[in-house]
Amino acid sequence: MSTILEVKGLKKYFIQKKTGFSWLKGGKPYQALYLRAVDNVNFDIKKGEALGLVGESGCGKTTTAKCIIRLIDPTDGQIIFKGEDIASLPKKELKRIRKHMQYVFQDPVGSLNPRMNVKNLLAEPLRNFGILKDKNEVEERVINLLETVGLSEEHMNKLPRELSGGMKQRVGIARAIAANPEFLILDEPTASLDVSVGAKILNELVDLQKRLNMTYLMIAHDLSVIRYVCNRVAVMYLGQIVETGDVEEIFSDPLHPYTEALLSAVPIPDPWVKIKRIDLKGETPSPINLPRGCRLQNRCPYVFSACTSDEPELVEVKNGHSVACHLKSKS
Amino acid sequence: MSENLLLNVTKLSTNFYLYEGVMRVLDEISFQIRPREVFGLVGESGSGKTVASLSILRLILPPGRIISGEIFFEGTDLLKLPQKEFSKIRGKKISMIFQQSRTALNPFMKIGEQIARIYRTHEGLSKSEAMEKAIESLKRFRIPEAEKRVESYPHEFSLGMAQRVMIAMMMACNPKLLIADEPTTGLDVTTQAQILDLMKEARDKIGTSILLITHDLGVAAQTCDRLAVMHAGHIVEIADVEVLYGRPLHPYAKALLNSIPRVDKKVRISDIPGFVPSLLNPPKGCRFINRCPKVILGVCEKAKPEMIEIDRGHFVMCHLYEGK
Amino acid sequence: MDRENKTLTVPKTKEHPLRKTWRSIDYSWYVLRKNNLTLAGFFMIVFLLFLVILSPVIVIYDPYETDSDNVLSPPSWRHLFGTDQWGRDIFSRTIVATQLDLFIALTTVLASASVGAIIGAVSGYFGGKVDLLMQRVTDILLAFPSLILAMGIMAALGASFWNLMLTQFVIRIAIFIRVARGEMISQKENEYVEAAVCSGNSTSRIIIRHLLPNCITPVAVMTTLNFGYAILVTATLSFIGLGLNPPTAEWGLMISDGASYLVLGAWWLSIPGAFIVLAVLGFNLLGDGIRDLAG
Amino acid sequence: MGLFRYIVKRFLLFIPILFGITLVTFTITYFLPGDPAAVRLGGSPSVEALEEMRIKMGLYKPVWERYFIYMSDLLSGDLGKSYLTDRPVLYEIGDRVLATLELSFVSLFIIVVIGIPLGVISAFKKNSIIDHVARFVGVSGISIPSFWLGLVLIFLLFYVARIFPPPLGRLPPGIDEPARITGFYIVDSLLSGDLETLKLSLYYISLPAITTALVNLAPITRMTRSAVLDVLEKDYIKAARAAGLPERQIYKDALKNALIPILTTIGLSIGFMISGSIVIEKVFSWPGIGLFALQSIASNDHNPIQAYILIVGLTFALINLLTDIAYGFVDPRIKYG
Repeated sequence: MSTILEVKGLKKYFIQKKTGFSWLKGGKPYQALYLRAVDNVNFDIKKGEALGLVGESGCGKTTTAKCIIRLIDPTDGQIIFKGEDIASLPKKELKRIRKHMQYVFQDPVGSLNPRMNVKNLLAEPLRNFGILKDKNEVEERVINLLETVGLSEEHMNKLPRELSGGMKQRVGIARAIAANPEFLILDEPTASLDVSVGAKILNELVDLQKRLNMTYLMIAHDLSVIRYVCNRVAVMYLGQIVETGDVEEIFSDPLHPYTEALLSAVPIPDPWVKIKRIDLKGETPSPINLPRGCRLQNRCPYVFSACTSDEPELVEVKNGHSVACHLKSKS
Repeated sequence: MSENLLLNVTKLSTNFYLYEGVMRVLDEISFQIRPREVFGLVGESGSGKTVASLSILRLILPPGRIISGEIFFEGTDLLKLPQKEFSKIRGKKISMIFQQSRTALNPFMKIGEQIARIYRTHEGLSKSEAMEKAIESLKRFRIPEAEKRVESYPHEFSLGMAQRVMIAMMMACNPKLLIADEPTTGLDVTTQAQILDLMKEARDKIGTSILLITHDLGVAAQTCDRLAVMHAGHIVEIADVEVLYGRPLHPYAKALLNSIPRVDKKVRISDIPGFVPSLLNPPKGCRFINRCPKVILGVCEKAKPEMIEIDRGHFVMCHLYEGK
Repeated sequence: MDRENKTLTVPKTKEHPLRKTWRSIDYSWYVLRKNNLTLAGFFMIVFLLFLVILSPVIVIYDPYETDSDNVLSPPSWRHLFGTDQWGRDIFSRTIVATQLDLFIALTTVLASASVGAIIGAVSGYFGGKVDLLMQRVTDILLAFPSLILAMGIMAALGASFWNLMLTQFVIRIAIFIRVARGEMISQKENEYVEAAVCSGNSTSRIIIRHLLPNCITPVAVMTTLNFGYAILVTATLSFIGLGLNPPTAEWGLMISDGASYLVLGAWWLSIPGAFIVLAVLGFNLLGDGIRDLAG
Repeated sequence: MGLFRYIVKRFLLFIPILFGITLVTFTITYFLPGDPAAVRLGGSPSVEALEEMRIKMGLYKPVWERYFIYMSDLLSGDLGKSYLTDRPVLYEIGDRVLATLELSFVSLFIIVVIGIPLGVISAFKKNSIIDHVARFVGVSGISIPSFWLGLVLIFLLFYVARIFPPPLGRLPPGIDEPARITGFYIVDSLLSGDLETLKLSLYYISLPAITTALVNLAPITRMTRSAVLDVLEKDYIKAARAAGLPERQIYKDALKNALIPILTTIGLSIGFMISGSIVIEKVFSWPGIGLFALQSIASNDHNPIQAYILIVGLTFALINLLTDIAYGFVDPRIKYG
């Protein structure tokens, strides 16, 4: 299998200006604070694979994804998509890339223009990417797309507010696959849906991937969703990937203390299975004031001297299973 | 059995009167909560879970109205109580925590004061006594540096911490019943686990019964003792949590349990076809009829099924089981 | 997955587009009806527009023709609302004034709304230095109560029809810029904009096809609420001598004329005043209704 | 520290607005019709005299220089001279501003005493008869032109019913004004124990004040209503009910949290009353700054017009600044944010 996407040293720092009165004493007029949303992220995705990116809110998953499709310009790093570094591509050329790479948004309400009907929403990528021009052809393809995601012709003239949440999300997926992209970024596609509706979307995503041979980067905070759709997973904490590997491997044998804690906190819909919880104390620190060394040091139950001085690097410990932890990478 | 009940809701119906018509959000629901138990009310959005909880506390605002039913709490019918008497029960014997605790706390008031005035209202304590109790209750729910934090405003807390403050506030008077409406939705899993632990701890130490409203079947499985499944304004099945997950009877409950992916093992999931019916014009008979794989033609569309007890404590509302 | 199920569950109701339009009209009508005040406002405006349309038929006297034998006469069958100090027919003058005042209010408010909305939307979308400058300009314009600003500009330019039009335009453009800018900034944050970027739309297309239609609502509400205020400003300026010049048939001027003969009775000022109240109240009630509908 | 920073920031943002206000007033005066030199000389002066006066007044200097002179005069408190009365504008305005303020304060008092309770009741008893009446009165109030209302009230209550006094200013002709202490007749007559004058001044201020109040009642009532309603729909009110707090306490909370928007509206009302006074003063011959401005416009007297617009603009801007700062004190999210 060939690699379709390779992310190398991706960084995104947001600058927050803090104005104060220090300039009265001859200081700078403002102090620049760096919010390190994504800090040196590396991973790759092979063609036909589904990689899951998990982590808690504010860990930088969505920022990473939006950097990849260049909705956000990265601060540093390389994003090699089909052999071409798109991290510093000028804005004009991005249209060419986006024909092959699409994004499904988390919020089906906010991501569909409330004043455009389904037909126009789906026709946009077809026309803009120059796939179809003829009015009848576009309409035919729109119907075809709607059927692919389990909707039908009658939804074509509806406005988003006339559709249920699940239907809206399916329109979002239909729009993303309209131009036949090879690579799809799914940003929490089921987070805002009811379980029974979410199940349908998940099944359709699995189905689509097989049928159209697509590659997925799927973001989720719900680990069970990742387990259902993905074959590889990367766990993020405070802007960094702390563990990555095959889904089965990581879910059955997590190495990083954070992964362990995260997995143990997921409630299992089965009253007989009781998992022993590994509790992380305290709260996630702010990504503005990060400690030196490991970013989990103030919450980790296994913390030792090396953790406070050096930042652990992502090291492969088993076949394809890498972890960024002083404790595990040494042993 | 009835002497052993804390809350007995019978045939509670709540309607919303809208332009489009009358929305029958709760249609004669009945359930019981025993002392010291965590009772779960699960269902998808639009099933009427939140309206059920707000109805118990009589917090339904127009255009909604409770139209019939009885809610017995420790022997008195809450729906017949005069407003003034009822205020004395709210917050003291029954209280409620909300999904978005940061918006459920008054943004202009220090949290210490917000908790303290509950003590002043219900226990008639003086200002300083109430403040001391407020600090104590924050400590009880593990808010670090409680003495300092009473001076903080709600926006200075993280979501998880704000939820703890809310719990501390609503548990201030050690109520007999705590209604928790999606208390962990929107929180991260690790925070969610901590909050759920706190609530269970409150039940164990203080003996508070909890009515937990959730859409998350994982949370329900790990937290509740008994469970009621709601669909389109009906409670379709009530059972002990092990029984319900082990042997669900109602086709909706079965389908719902089949639709959740699991983190501990790979399972095949399937969805429930169709949609929750509109409550404006619900089907006359069973409200699951359009989605049910086991419809008995000639029966299901005609009459609303009765709630029947299949086993001890296992109730189901489905024509399939009638006469068994 | 069983696809058979789907056809069973999704009800096949293909709605005729006309029916859909009818449904939205029906809903607007319902909102109007539910709120009696809005309905009242609606009828007030309809009534005035009706008078304006009928004016060629009902204005039988030349509003500027004086009649020295018949001054300050109270209402009679010959002169429905009586005559003024020059013997001019007040009924005819009031109807002509209705045309004039409504015309000034509608055109100037619509002009400042459309120009302001576009400036505000563009400046809100792009931000940067031009936006900063725009903000300061609106700040300054909004630093004055609009009546005082209008008075100042009219004093500087002199009372005349076109100066009044210009003044009306200038005093409320800032508020439209601000509303449109604020709406654009909040709409810009919506994910549908990012989605539109992903769908390969150009920036100009995103602004025109995606953002502007979504910014219209608050501007539209603001527009209706401003019609009434514009009428008040015209009348007030004319009353204090800084709007239109006599002998123009205009409500404010007619009141000012009538005020001089208050000792003899209130007829000559109550009729035009009642018309002002009718028009302004009508627009305000309607605007409130539209705001409820939009919100 | 947070609050201090917030206030300083507000003040810094205020400076360009002040600058802008002077720019606007200067521009308006620049375009005013009439030759200031001719007005100043009066009569029919010779061409040479006019030319000399124009040079003396600096009318031939470039625009930016004239603006600079205007600004430096302004900063030293010099608003120029009224050529009509040949006195400094500052004195002329000083003589009249208190009349305007007295009228505004009395009206404000009526508005606050009636409008806010009306809005609160209207919100608490939403959709009740009181609410409908209050809303209708509210929307009518902003739909009636103040000058017309004043004239109608004069006609009905003075000419017909003879209840209220004629629209002839602050006191009937022939009555001496009370010994000047504060400049407010009501206060001065009270302080000097002149009960007769007190009665008369209250009598004479009543009708203009009622007219102003009626017109300005609407925004306050509406804003109070919507602010209180807004708070009442918040989750924390529901939570407070769930916690069993008595209704009285809940209403108190709602009022407290609705205070800021109400305060803002009061501030705005003061601004509107001062600007609306130009019309009311004309109708009631009230000797305030509005009437003075109108007289100056009629006689092309530039400096007083300029000063009037400047003063109203400054007052308006200052009120906005003060309400902004009030927000900072009341809302903890601003203080620490």
